[in-house]
Amino acid sequence: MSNSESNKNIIEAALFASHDPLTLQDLANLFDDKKISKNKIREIIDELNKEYNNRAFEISLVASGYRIQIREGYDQWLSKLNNMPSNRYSKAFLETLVIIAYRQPVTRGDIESIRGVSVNPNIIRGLLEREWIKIVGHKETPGKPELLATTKKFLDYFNLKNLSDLPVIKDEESV
Amino acid sequence: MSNSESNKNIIEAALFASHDPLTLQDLANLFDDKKISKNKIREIIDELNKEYNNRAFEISLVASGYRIQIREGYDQWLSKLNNMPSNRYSKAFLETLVIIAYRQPVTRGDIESIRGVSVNPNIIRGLLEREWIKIVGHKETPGKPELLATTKKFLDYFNLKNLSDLPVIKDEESV
Amino acid sequence: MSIIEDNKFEASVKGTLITEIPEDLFIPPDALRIILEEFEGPLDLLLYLIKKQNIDIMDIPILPITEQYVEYIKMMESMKFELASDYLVMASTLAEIKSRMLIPHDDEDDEEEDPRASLVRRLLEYQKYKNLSTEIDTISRVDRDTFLASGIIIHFKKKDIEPTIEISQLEEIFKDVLKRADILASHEIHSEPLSVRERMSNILESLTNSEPISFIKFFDVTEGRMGVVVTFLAILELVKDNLVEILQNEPQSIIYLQLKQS
Repeated sequence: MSNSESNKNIIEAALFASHDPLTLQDLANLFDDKKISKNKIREIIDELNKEYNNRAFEISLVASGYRIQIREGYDQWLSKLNNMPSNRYSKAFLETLVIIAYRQPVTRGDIESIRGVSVNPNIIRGLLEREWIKIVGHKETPGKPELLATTKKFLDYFNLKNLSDLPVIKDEESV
Repeated sequence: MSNSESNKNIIEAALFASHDPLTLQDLANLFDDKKISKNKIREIIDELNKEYNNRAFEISLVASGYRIQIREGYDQWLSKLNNMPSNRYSKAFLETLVIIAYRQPVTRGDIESIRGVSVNPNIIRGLLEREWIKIVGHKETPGKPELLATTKKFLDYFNLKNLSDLPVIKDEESV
Repeated sequence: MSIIEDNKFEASVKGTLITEIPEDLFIPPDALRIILEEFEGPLDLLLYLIKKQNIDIMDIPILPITEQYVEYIKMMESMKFELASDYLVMASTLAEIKSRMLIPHDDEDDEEEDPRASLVRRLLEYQKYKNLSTEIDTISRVDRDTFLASGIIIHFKKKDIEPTIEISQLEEIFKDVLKRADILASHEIHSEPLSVRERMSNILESLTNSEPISFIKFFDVTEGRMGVVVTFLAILELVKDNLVEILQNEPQSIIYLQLKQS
């Protein structure tokens, strides 16, 4: 396709479109043929952040990489939105959670094959945001999918001391 | 808190923070005390879109409202991100969806008689879970089968504003 | 029209005579399997057979098409496909049309419909949606052609995002009940693990022929935390299986369970 998209815009598109933070390596991988150095990418990110000076968002660096964040001060306004993320638990949300709890560590693919429908990325994101689940590693299969598991916060939420406090489910009737 | 955030930036923040498209009414509700008209909000959206001229994203209007999306043309780059949700659908899935979209409201029986095979319950479930379809009532025939119809979310997904934007049916077509 | 001679068939296709089963019936088993798996049902298979031979859909040579159709479903069976009964129903429909075609036809009797007419209508109808489904597959869509852009709000106060819709309250209640269960836990004698399935059956049983029952009534705090968790999972399972639905008239009001209305 066209090459009219600048490297800067490609990085911008990736950061805004990605559901998870992106590392410099993730961003460098977008340009496999062009070989752009991580330093160059860091420069581009700085440049973008300067351009976002008057915007309500910025690129920020967190533990797992770069992501787009709404600047401080807007939360008071946004709390009026009634469709803010995670203001309800759907059936799909609870089912996904239950599968992660019982089958951990699991990949998205595992969840898909148990539920028979593809996993909504917003659900995983919502669970991660709530810190009920975390990424505990990567499966050694093609694509190295992330392995998901529940957290202590999840147990706290349900007043459980440890996972074995969850009801025992026999294999034939597993979740 | 401070009032340093401009109306424009508040609208911008809301559009980027919301997981669902926002209507003019949703956006107007952010300013309940200030009373900003929908026309004014529409102007601000146009203004923002002008400022996004060199950006990889834009504000676009779909069936359920305004949302920010990455411009077309970045798919070749973004497909390299490994946390992108899968977006390939089986023939059965698409055929079922299309029949519901064009013949709504329909029952499972209607879909079966058009396709000549029984409906896979996972497909209906997947469509309901994605909220691309909903149950709009029950047919007054034995068994009172559910009547299915598409939702705004379905239109949003395909970047459509309303059902009439769907491709036109060509009635007489030879094999 | 077509006639059968020994085990071969002849079909006149727009003037061209075809006298043998096309070669592409004999393709490597693996490839064949993939082709067979691709069919969305008997109508799809028939459309494929018609298209493959460039036959006019308005004038289908029923005899050879029926034979090929039967050939294909035999292959599917031999490959241990779980053949949907729909395929067999179509086979008998074709056989019926075939026999009606063989009945001497009185040319002056215009009122009798071509035995193939109803099948042709179904094929055209199905084809219309099949075409639309490939067309809709090309429309610019989210996560393939365009992507949603978003930013994260991290300064959001916990209170503001506290869920307000029924399921969340359901969990609030769940927490509540767990706490009460904790208080009573000392009375609990260690019992065998309770079965979620068993609990599902019990809940279904009590909802059968009953008015909606308050959600909280299903929790017996004397069973301890384990019993409460089992009940909760059982309810989730029942909701997931579309057997039971959760009702609530307005936020904060009492939550009821009732059997899913079929």
